[in-house]
Amino acid sequence: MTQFDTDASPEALRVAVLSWLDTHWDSENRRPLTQPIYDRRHWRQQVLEAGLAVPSWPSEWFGLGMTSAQCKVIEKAFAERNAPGTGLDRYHLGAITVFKAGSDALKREMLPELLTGPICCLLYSEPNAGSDLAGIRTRAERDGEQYVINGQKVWTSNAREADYGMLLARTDWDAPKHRGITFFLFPMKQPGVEIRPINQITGESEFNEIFIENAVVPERFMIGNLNEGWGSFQTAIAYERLIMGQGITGRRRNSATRSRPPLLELAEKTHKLNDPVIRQRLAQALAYREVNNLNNERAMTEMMTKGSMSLMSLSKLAMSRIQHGEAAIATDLLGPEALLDGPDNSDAANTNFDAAKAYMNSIGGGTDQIQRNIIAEKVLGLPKEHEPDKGIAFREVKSGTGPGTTG
Amino acid sequence: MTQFDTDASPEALRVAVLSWLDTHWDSENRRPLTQPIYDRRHWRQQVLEAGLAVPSWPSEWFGLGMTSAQCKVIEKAFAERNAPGTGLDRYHLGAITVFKAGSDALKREMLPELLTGPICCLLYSEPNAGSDLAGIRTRAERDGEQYVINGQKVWTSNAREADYGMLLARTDWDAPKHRGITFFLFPMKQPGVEIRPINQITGESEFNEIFIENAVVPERFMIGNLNEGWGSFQTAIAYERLIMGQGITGRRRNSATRSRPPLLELAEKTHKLNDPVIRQRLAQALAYREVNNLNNERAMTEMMTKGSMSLMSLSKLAMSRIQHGEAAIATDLLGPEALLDGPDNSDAANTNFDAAKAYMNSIGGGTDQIQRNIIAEKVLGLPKEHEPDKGIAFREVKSGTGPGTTG
Amino acid sequence: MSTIQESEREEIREALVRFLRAEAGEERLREGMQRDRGYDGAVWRQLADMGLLGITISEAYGGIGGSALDAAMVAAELGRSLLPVPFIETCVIAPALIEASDVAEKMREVLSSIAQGTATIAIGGNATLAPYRDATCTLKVDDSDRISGEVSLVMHGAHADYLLLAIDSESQTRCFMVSADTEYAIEEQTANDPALRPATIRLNCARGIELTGLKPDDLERVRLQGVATLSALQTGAMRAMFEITVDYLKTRYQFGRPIGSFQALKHIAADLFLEVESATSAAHAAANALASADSLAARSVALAGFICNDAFRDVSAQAIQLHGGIAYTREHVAHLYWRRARATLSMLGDSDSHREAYLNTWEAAA
Amino acid sequence: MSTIQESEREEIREALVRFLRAEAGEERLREGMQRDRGYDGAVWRQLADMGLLGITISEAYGGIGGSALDAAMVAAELGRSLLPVPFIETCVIAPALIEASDVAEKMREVLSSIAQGTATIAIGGNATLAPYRDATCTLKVDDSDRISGEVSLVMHGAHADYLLLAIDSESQTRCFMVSADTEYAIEEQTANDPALRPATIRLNCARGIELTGLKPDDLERVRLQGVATLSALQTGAMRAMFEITVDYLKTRYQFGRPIGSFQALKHIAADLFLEVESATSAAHAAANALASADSLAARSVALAGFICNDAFRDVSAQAIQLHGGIAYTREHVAHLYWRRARATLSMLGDSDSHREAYLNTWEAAA
Repeated sequence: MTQFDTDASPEALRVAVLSWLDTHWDSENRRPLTQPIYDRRHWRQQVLEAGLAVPSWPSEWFGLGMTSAQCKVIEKAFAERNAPGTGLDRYHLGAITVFKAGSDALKREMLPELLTGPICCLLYSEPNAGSDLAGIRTRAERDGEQYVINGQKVWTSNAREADYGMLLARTDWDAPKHRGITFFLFPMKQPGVEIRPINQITGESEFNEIFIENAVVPERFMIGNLNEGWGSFQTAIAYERLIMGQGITGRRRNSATRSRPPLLELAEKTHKLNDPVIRQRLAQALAYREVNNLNNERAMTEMMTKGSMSLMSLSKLAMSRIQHGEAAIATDLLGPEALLDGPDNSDAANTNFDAAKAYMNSIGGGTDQIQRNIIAEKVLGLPKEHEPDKGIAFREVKSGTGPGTTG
Repeated sequence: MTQFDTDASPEALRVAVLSWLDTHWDSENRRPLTQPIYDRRHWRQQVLEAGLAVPSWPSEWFGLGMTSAQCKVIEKAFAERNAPGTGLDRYHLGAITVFKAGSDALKREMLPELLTGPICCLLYSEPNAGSDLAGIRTRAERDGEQYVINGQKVWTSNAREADYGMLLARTDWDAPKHRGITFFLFPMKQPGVEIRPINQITGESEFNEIFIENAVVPERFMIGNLNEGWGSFQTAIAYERLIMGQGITGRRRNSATRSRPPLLELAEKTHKLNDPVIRQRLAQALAYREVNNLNNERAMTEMMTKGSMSLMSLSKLAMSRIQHGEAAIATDLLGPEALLDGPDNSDAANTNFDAAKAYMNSIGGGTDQIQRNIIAEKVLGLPKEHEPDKGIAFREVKSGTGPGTTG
Repeated sequence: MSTIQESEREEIREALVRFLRAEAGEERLREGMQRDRGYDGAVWRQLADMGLLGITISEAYGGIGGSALDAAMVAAELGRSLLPVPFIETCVIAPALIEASDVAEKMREVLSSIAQGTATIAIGGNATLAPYRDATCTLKVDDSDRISGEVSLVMHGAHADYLLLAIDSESQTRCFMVSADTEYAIEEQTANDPALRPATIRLNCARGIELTGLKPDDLERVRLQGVATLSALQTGAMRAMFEITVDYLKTRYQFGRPIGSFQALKHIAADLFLEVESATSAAHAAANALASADSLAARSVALAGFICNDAFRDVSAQAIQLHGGIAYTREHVAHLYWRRARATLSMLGDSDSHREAYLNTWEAAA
Repeated sequence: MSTIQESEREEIREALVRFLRAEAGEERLREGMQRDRGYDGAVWRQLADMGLLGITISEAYGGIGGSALDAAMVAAELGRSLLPVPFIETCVIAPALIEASDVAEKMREVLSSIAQGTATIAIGGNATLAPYRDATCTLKVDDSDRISGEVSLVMHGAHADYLLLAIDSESQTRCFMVSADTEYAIEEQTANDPALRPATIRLNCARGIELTGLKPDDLERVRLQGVATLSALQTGAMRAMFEITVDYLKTRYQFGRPIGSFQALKHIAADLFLEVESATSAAHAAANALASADSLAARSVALAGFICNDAFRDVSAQAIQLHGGIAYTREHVAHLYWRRARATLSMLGDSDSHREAYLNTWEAAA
């Protein structure tokens, strides 16, 4: 059926992929051979038709049924030719979620679209649903064959570029909080969707607030079943974590653990490399980074060999002490100069940026406190606390700003 | 009625007390004038009869109705003559509790006895009631005009010397945990009371375990009402805290904050006083001690002037970081020598003792964790957590070893 | 000792609190940060009207003759409000130095302008009493007492009426008052706490009035007064940030309960409370030691120096963490405290150097 | 590289775990601590029967030719059990030194006695590879190669069959094997971890067999093997203490709930878990670097040196705190781990010196 044989040897597969690329891709000019310039949608369409966009998926769903090892061979071949477009089964969160949790009809309708063009953003967090993500108050109300959406989302990146948002909305206020949520593929380009960038303390504005007022989503864009969105969402999140896990190996391979670390250079530049107190702190900081790399290596090995995820959970927590700790040392190294900022003062600007950005790790994607809960409960098996919002109608859950119905 | 006038000037009071002492006490030989050697009960009897044992108590209850300032005058006069026996209204926890919470009959019967002879020990904690002191399982069952006691107590000091124990025992297993407890003045010298010293990690044995099997206490030795012992106990504890608070001023006055601290001497002796890393740690350790002294001074001032206890709560928590921190530095200063112990190696022995003893502060009398809860809830006003044992029959409370009835 | 009684000080404080609440709330603060000076000059003049800018200046020179305790009280409230005014430089360090010199009479008008709020002073240099003394400083005094060279991180340097340059050269510290009328170049610097408006000043054979007759003891005492006042400012700021945080813990709900009911957050709050109270005690002891001319004042000030530096740093850092995402935005006030904390870390000596000084005083003990 | 495959190593480990569980549980451990040696000699002989005492000794000398990874595996399990046997000295440092010397043939019998469990070695001296090298050491070698002087904190010094004395003199390190038949004075020392049985040894013109031909590189490699093995021992011990603690958090109830459901205790446990896993990773990397003769082995070992020192110290200290009163008694096992942690803190270099060494390797990086 396809030109790529799942029974072929890795080398044969590599040759097949390279040969396909050589007939479709101009690796020197980084464009499809049939096109004067690179057009993303056009190229993705070609890759998709060849089954190479999502090679691990079955052939009836746009893929080739390849193993994870075979997918790596394909990725390497693409990399050899500087060609983009494969591995969407690992990176395209929106498509993966629809593939894993969507109905066959939705998959048929939307996967070709998602895999070739649109960017998807995540509409999860809300001002009152941060650590407690399932506490969302954005409401979806049925109106004929569509749902009307009202509410506010926050911490959404790529919102302006996105064609679709993976939206969590509450559809049943009388069910307990996890059981009244529905997951939608929400069209972003419509009236009633207002996007406001968030001014972050780093000076960046990578995230946005999204105000949704009487916007609509067709019922057929529901991912999974009504009120079962939390389960579908977990599927999405599991993939996100896997991607982060794979990110870890990537980082490990790229991190030049044998060359001189920037913090040491800064100590030298600020003439403090001979200060014994600084030396102890530097050593400890470098050590935290090195043991985290070592932990990540063990985590990958354990995941591969024993399927154990327990070490995986440590890296995010460890990164907090690494990032906050390194920024603190750099601040002390700079001394008065740390007051400065801006392009004329790059050491100070970098240090202040890093000091602020460290909160992205210790707060974003689950605070350190939430992360410690997860380690204690999921890995160490310590018992959960009492959950006052468990098993009661969401509209009865205390929110600090009145009952749920006002949200 | 007495020779000590509550309306007298401080100086007149001092003179009166000194004059009484000079006719009753041989300050040079530290004995009553009427006795060849010091006999505690005999002397205390004399002090009690003069009203000077508990001068703040009213005259109908063995005291003189003196103010706290006048009591200090009396204490100073006793100190001038090296005479013991006053201030039992500040230090004798057993007598204070009976005075504050006991019935008139009990007070009449037992206060003269308690104030002249017996030592009282505290029978509060149990193996399964440590941080959760109200979770006691020692049972008191009525049998005619007495109660039969069965259970186990722990962390009792002076148990062997004590004639009476201030006993918390459960008298109603169907009431919520705080409401089924009765407080007794329990005679220690009887069959069925077995005392076993606890071997502590410091090498000391100041505490004991008490095994109580079918021992008895007369009903009239109940302190306060049946099942209302928790309230009476709180009275006792409030006094204990006040005594500790007064201990703070004492310590402050005695601590020679202007002379060279022992840790600095040890650094010099181990030739590490010039190590810049050690110097920073030393400075921080000395600082923790100094700010704690300063906090305690402010705490006393705030208690006196505003009645505020909020700073009072900090000292115990602060002492943990002081004691553990100093022991850690001393350990590092000694290096290999810290492995040693015993009288031949006094620096090592002291350091290892201090390192172990620091747990007495961070665990004993409420762990650091309990102390932080108290600060957060009582001082900062942060909300309490869910309490699963609140309002339910104690026999239904989960104990990890089966329901309460087996305890 | 102060000419101001404790009860008077409390009255002044209450008036100042009322004023700052009304005139320097967060909105006014942010609006002021957009102005040239980084704050609203009207607020500065009103502080003068309340008599607070001359708080440490002798009555003879138009002030009210307060002590380090009084300066600390004002600084703590200014710190709480985050107002980026040059109080420590203009109202504590400069007047103390001028009064200790033998040209105080000659500078009578400057002192009274300070008290009246019509003159602000920016301080630069590499002498120990100068803010950010470890920043770039190439100032030199030639044989004709003319000053040349460059000094950076001079807070509010572009808008000051006088520069106070405190220059260590060889074994001697020399201090000059340079009027803003003098010709010198100013380059404002981009800062992480931009409200402080640091600037690089370049002088070429500039003339100033030298504060002659200053003995090493005078210079050291003025330095201690600067550090003690900064410590007080830090305690006010950290306490405000702490209170905002505790309040948030009580009102923010997640998982159907106030987040302040979570034990881990309670314990962080309890530990921070210990930091805040310890810093308050240390700062008070430092000011008190200076006010009563305690022979161990240097120890108390060194103690306050690092305890307050570190506590402000830790409280403001944890405040962001405890707030979560909301404090990662510029709209929330937390990052303003956090930036101020970072700015003060090396303003008048970093914590390591204060610890070293503190230990030195113990080594000298009998 | 090791002659032992990873799967074999796992089999050996499982057998060792079964053995230690049966023969070195807490009761047997405490009983052994009452004996002269601090442990039951029968257990040592049984370890020999399992082939574990010759684990790093070449097959040619009666061992099984394992690598640093194998020694680490054994040490981790011994650490877990707290058995105070002289494994690192007798089975790692001494044989490595003997084999590196040019008198290995002559010492063939000693090596085989070690493997057979019939000889234990105690090590003293001021050379970097000697345990507690910073303790008192006045050992000197005279022109006739006779050793005089005193060395303290020689673990198990009173019952060893040989003393290995590693003496730094001038620019040279000299190592001697002194038989217990030799005349020297022994004074046992009171210790905070008494099972280690430290002793002071006094020699007066004693003779020994010198381990000649040792190059500085050899000495350094043996030191690294000692540190890596100690790190592994620490990881085993800390993990055992951590597991006991987590188990207690699950089974101890207060306030009607398991104390492990309290968030503050959960968070301490999570942080300790990070320590334990980080130490495990570091110790493994160190052993692996030595086993594969990695050029950066010194960095890996220095890293393991302080990460494991500190983690064992912190885990055992927090274990007592998390247990509360029960662990304040000698009947509870926690204080035994805590004492061992304190004993290992300066056994083969303290954390500060390992950190310094670690940073040095980074400075040397390109």
